Amino acid sequence: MRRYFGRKLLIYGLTFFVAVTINWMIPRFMPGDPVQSMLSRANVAQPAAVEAMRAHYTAMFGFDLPLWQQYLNFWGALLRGDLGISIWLFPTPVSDVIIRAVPYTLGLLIPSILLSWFAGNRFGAFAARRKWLDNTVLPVGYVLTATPYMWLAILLAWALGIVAGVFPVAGAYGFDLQPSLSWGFVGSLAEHWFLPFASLFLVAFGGWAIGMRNMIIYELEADYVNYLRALGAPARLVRRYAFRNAILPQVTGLALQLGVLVAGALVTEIVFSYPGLGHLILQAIQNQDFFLLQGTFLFIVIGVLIANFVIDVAYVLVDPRTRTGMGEAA
Amino acid sequence: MLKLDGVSKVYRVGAFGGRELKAVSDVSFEVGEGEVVSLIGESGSGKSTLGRMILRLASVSGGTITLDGRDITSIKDRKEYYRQVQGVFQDPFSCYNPVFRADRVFAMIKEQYFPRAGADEWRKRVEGALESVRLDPGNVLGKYPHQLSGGQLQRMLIARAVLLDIRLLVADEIISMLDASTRIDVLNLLADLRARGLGILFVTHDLSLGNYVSDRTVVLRHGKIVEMGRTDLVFGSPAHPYTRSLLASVPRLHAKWTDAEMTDAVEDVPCAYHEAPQESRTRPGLAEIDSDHYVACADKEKA
Amino acid sequence: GGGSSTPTGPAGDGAAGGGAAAPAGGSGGAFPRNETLYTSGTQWGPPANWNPLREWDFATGTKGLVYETLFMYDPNTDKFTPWLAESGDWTGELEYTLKLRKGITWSDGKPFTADDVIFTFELGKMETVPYHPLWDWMKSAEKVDDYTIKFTFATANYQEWANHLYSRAIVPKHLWEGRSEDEVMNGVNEKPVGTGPYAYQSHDQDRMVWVKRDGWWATKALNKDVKPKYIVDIVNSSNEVAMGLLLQKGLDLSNNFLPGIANLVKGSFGIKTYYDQPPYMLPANTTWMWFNTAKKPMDDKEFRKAVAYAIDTKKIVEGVYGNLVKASDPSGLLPQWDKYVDKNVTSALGFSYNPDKAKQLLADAGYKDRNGDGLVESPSGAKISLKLIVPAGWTDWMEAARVISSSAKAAGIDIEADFPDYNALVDVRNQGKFDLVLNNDKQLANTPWLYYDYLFRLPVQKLQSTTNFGRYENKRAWELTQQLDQVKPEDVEGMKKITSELQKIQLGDMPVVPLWYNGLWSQTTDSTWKNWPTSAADAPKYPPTVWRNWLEMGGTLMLTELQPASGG
Amino acid sequence: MRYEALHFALRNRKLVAGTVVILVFLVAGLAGPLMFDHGPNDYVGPPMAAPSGEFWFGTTTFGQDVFAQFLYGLRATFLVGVLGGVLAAAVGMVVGFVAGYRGGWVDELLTMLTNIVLVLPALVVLLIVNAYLGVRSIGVQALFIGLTSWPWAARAIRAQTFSLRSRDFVDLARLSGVRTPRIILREIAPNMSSYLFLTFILLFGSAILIAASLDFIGLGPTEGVSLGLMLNNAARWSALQLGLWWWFIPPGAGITAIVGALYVMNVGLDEVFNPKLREM
Amino acid sequence: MALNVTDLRVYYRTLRGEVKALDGVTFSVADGEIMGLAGESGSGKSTLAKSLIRLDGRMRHVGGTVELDGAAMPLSDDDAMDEFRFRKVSLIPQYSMSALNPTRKIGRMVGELLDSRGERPDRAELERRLELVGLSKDVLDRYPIELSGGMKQRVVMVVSTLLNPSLLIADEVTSALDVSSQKAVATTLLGFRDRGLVTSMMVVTHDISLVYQIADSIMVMYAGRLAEKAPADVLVTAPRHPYTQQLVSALPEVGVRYEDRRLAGIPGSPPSLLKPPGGCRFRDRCPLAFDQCAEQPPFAEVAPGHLVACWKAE
Ligand SMILES: Nc1ncnc2c1ncn2[C@@H]1O[C@H](COP(=O)(O)OP(=O)(O)OP(=O)(O)O)[C@@H](O)[C@H]1O
Ligand SMILES: Nc1ncnc2c1ncn2[C@@H]1O[C@H](COP(=O)(O)OP(=O)(O)OP(=O)(O)O)[C@@H](O)[C@H]1O
Ligand SMILES: [Mg+2]
Ligand SMILES: [Mg+2]
Ligand code: NI
Repeated sequence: MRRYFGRKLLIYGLTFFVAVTINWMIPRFMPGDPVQSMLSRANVAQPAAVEAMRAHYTAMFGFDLPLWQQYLNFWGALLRGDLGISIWLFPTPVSDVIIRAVPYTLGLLIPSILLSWFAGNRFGAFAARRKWLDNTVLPVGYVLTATPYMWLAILLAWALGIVAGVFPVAGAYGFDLQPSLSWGFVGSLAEHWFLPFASLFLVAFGGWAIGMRNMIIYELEADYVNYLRALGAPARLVRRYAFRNAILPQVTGLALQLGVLVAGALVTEIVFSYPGLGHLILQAIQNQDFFLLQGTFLFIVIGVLIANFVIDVAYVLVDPRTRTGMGEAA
Repeated sequence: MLKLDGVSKVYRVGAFGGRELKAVSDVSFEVGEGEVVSLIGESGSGKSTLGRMILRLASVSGGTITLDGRDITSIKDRKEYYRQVQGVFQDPFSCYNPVFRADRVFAMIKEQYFPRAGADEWRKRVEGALESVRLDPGNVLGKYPHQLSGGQLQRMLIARAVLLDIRLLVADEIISMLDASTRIDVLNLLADLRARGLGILFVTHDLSLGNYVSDRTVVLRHGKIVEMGRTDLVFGSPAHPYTRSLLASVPRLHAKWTDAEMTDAVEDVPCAYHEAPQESRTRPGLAEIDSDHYVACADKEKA
Repeated sequence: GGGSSTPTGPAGDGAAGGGAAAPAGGSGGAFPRNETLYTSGTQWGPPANWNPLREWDFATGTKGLVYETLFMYDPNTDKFTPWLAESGDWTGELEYTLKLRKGITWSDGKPFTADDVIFTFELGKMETVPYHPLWDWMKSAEKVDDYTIKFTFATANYQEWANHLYSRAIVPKHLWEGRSEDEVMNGVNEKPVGTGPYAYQSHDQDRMVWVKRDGWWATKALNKDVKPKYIVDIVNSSNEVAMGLLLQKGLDLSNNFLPGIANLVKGSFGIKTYYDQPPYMLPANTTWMWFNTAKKPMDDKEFRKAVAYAIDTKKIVEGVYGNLVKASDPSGLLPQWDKYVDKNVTSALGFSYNPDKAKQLLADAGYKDRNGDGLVESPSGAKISLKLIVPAGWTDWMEAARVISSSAKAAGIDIEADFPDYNALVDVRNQGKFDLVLNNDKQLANTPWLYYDYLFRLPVQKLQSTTNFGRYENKRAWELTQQLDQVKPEDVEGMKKITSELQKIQLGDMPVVPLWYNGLWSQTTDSTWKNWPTSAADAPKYPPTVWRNWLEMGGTLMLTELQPASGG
Repeated sequence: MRYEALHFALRNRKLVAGTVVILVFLVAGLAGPLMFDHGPNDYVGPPMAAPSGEFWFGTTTFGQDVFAQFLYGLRATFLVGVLGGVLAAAVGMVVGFVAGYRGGWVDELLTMLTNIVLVLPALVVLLIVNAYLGVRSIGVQALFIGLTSWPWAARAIRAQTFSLRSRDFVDLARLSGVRTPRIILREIAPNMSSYLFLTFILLFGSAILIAASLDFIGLGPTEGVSLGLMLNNAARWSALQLGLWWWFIPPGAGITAIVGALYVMNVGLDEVFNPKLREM
Repeated sequence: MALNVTDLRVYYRTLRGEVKALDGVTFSVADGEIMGLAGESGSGKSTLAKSLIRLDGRMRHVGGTVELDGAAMPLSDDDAMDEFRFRKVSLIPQYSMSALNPTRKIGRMVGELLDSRGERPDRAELERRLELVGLSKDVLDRYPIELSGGMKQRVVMVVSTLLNPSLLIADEVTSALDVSSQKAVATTLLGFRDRGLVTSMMVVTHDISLVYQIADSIMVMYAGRLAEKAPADVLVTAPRHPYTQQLVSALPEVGVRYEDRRLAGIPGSPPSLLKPPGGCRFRDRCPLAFDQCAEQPPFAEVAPGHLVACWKAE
């Protein structure tokens, strides 16, 4: 068990190291000088003024140091939780920008991941044992998983937002409100949250439902099922066992899908101008804000790693096979 | 011809090879030309591992295996080695790649060893080999594995080995998957091959089969030799309690297990090791209690 | 979307945070719709600083709503209006005397005096302050009395000075004194204390909220009052979002470029633009196509002219923009500067879309299609294949670049549209490693000198980051530009003489091709606020925008003209 | 056995339906563009026209023919899918085969690599890399998709190889003196061909989805058309607000149909190859 | 009579047609009888065993009846069969190693199983029976993965017989084991019968020597039909059917050596069950075959308890 987690942690540690290194490397070896473009946006008239500012900001971002020093500084800053200063939102620290966006992204991601996972698995298991459901509703599942996140988002925005006018399609809460603990505000939050949530939920739901359906079908072929059936165990019990066992690979599946789901959330946020990390990434890209991009990227990587680790722990807790297997052999 | 000298095998298992598993330890015996040596033992006793080491499918962790005095690991050209030593495995169905025709096993030999042989000439050779294992070439060539019976497949594998003029055949449980009616044919075939001067290492857990074909018998337990020697001696007067209990477990056609046998009382009988004279302990851990009959100490194993 | 479609908070729930954060009168933290002005199109990211010296990224409104300038300038009428200043005059060849308005106070109650103005200008002595170059030709700013300042100059760059007079936001000395250079330039300045009509209320990632402040000096002094109690400036995430909000009346003023808006203006959506027919918008700047004149064959003016004739601007105006923009005058000067255009010069030397003429020019200059691929080679026989770069993601420009590419090819010139990322584009542009590039960095202002400075500035440096991207070297043009700077703004005739010369050079050499005027994108709805500036006879004529650096060109005045739609 | 698979294949409704959809789109993408004498981005019609006899899918704000864009876009979409899918499958196969067959520290190393790439959120990495590199062609896009989406395939293939490696026919091939790469290629891979094919189909589908997301965010190829770019353009030019539904419905529907058909095909194939599932 | 099978026919549906894996078998198993079922691979042994407990999706009950303790078993009605399963007829599967739900503790699983069948779990009895097979009661608190293969097999044996079924079917439970384990399993089975935990038993195997050790009678199948059924001793020493004779003589015994006595196999191979030839199915391989063999010989009693399907067996 300790070995198992040691190993996992090693992988995560290495992944983190690789991610950080890539992250550090890319802007430094790619064409384009962030300071130049920042000043270019500044649109200052006199070339002389520009020169002075350029020197100033280059030193400020540490681009004048030798590369190895920059790399070490990067790590040092990182460990202090300092992700640098956003160019686009100068002079806001990147970490502040991210912290402000994170609640929105988590607010979208966590419910949509968990709910779609639970509902999808329930539904998939349900469909797997009813031929008519399997044949009629499951195609819908396929269509849902095959839908690009943004397209479903666009369709929802168009149909429910623009045409029907039932839901707002931009922002996190009404522009006429300020954050407060009132019903109006919370209602507005929920209203703005619903469509992005729904589009994430639906796509993921389809995927889980199909995955579960296939898992259950395999599981119902397992030897222990045959044995139970031979002993006349009612279908109820068999299904309960099959469901429980089939859900375990789905837990691992959740870990594997996490990256995809996060990516989906990013794209969906963009469609709905939902002020989370996805929105931030897009802006950082469009504004060539390397520091913000780096920060967001790191944040997501860390988030995904932590989530993966949580899932690993959860998996060990629910599957006795891993527990003993690890104790003895692995 | 083939000589194992203190051979051991350690498997590294677990993450990063964290744990060691000693599958075979300090095994020494020989297989001569035209001799059938059966290797007997319960499941997991290391029989297959030994076979695989001889076939160079697994590395040797300790000791040496020599063929005509040459350490087999020093034979750099594996093909050279496999020309002389070949193997046949337990499950004839899994020895064939299910997506290809069964005679691909012959094609592979041609490709690797006789690339220049003409098609007709090769065909004749194959047919000859098939006939030597009493298969009708027309019946088996060009078919997929699932269209052939286990016995046919198993015999084709032997034919394949024969194509190479081998000198030693490692037969790892080659008949346990076969029907009673066909297995005897395969056994008889092995005996015929032996008559042609082929050395055979016959791995089995079925004592009656081992007894049927072999000249000498090696009994393995937990990777160690507990008893070995001439087959008639080992089966006729088993000296080690383990061998005795094995023999007692063998179901016989004309004698039901007695009530005594049903309760495992055999273990109480002391082993023959201590009764053997000191000077007969020529091999480490084994005592020669008769000419060509060795036994290990049961007490030491318990400890 | 947003604003109007959200439910109005239930009345009288007292849960609002209380204190300054809660808008007065709002229930549940909501801004009352009829007191709130919703704007957008100015801010492309969350408000990040309120530092009026960071003229390119302060929260919009920092200058104009909070900090004010000495003068206002109205580009439509070309008139300066004294604002914080009462008057200003050149009292000598190299001496300018400024009188300040009395009775103005900062929002913290401290009086506004000459010290503040002098302090603000002297901040420019810091290297990194954008108006630092002013001190290359300004000698001193001296306090005569509390409301009078005397500026003395080494060189009298009248045009430029006039620009400074309405561009510099005056900051309070008592709060800014003692700030380090880094604080001055890079400080967030969270609690901006200014003289203007609004104060910071709150902000979030997607909005900036200003609240009207009591006791704005102009109410008493000029009888001008801003009507909206709140201004909620919505951060742009995309133009589609802005259009959606506008359609749902969640926005009163959108300063976004909204493709296809013409359809909506014609329809019954209650959306208005400055003009109710093409080009719908006032022009705001010119899109130029720069030739890299340091490279072959762009170093050949005949070739450049041929390219100019080969571009089908009409197709861009109609196809890409759906008539939201207007094709540029050959001089490239904005219509507001029409008086500086020498029509004789432009009619004689001006160009227009004419592929035959382009082919003719090419043929005459020796550019022929030798290999029969329909594209010309240079006189020396070298293959010509040029790249027109436009930043990736600037969709309208990308479309335009494709049109340019195809019309140039039709005339036999191989121009390919290419879309590097903005950073990469800036890099190659500044280093002079491009062939052709589109740019519209220079905005409408009080003086065409700004445009000529942009076109002709010398010397060419290693990095050309803001001007003369084409590395066009013409000493005469640069001398004329400098002379133009030193003509007094009142002396229109004197300016025209020089601009005529410059236009001759420009059109004769064609270092850049002016293509079209980008609009002062602005669309309004009347549902909550009315009396927006339009071309209609009785409507105000201020530029209808809250863009950064445009409030002092009329944006603030527009706010004083607004009236509640429902009488109250 | 082969014929049996074919027999089931032809009778499997899912497989047949999926294949038909894919083929229809493929043919439309390959042959469709030949119908037009204008390019997909040419301004050929009145702006913002609704679908009509002349322009089946209507026109864009510029008067581009949406139907032409759709058909050309199919090409790009298939191309990205195939290139990205093939590359990912190739990398996944190499890593999976080598790790599974070699075992030992090679396996440890490759598994570690796989896990690292696996936990990195691929699309986010792609966003970053694209943003920095300014990837602007379908080929490069496919390259990046291929290089980031292989890990799960590698994992699955590794597991399969692991179980096949211990099958006796592999040993037999070794006893015949066949070398490792050849064993992998000739003995192991053919046994997993159905599995590899399934893997490829899934990678194909996911490559299309990833590419569409990238295009949509504006990190797609700048030249040419793809279904994702059409969505991007539709969004950027306010097709939703202007009610130009014919501009954004077809590309999304096209992607969904193709990817959905691929997935359905995948399940169908699974049922064909896996007798256990056939009974359902 | 515990079990009466009359003319049972069960076919497999396949692409190429129906595989007549069980083509009219009639036999009975008496109370307290342990019957060994032998025959070569593919002769239909497992099909018979499965038919008596649960037909899988491709099996079709074509005809014939099965009576257990006087009650007719509705073979093709899966739900109705549940009444019989576990209580009347039970199974020890070949796959005992994987027959237990890996994610449930054994005790809990057993409890739930009994519960679902409406039986009251009797913990004490369960522990007693575990003890009988040499398992301590704490296996109930373990997950299957925590047990060795042999332990799992014994657990399955206990679970299957918990309701004292009239008929226990053991399908190839020993094939994968080595001799000492084989013996242990076989003696356990015998013990179950002797203690009255099960009434009668059908032990399916292809190892005649093993089944001979514990069975009262042995039945031999050939190509979907019955060849011979006789008391164990009789079948081994004096088989009447030519197939049985050859089969028995092909078995090597400890002590028999190649040099001493060369055994012979049975030449040829069994017919396809897809389109089996009419008449005696062993005809083609039978040294005694004659004209009448074109007709199916009846499975007739030639001596008390000794039934043979061969014209030549008197
Ligand atoms: N590749 C391997 N890695 C790790 N352990 C192994 C490996 N192969 C075999 N072993 C272990 O080595 C021991 C001996 O195995 P081996 O296969 O040689 O036994 P065997 O006598 O052939 O048994 P059987 O009769 O079941 O075939 C067993 O404990 C087995 O688990
Ligand atoms: N699912 C199936 N589909 C089609 N045919 C089958 C199926 N299962 C078994 N058969 C066929 O039915 C016949 C009898 O099979 P069965 O499994 O009963 O034999 P068996 O005597 O148990 O053999 P073994 O000793 O190999 O287990 C064989 O010819 C086999 O090929
Ligand atoms: Mg073995
Ligand atoms: Mg069977
Ligand atoms: Ni001893």
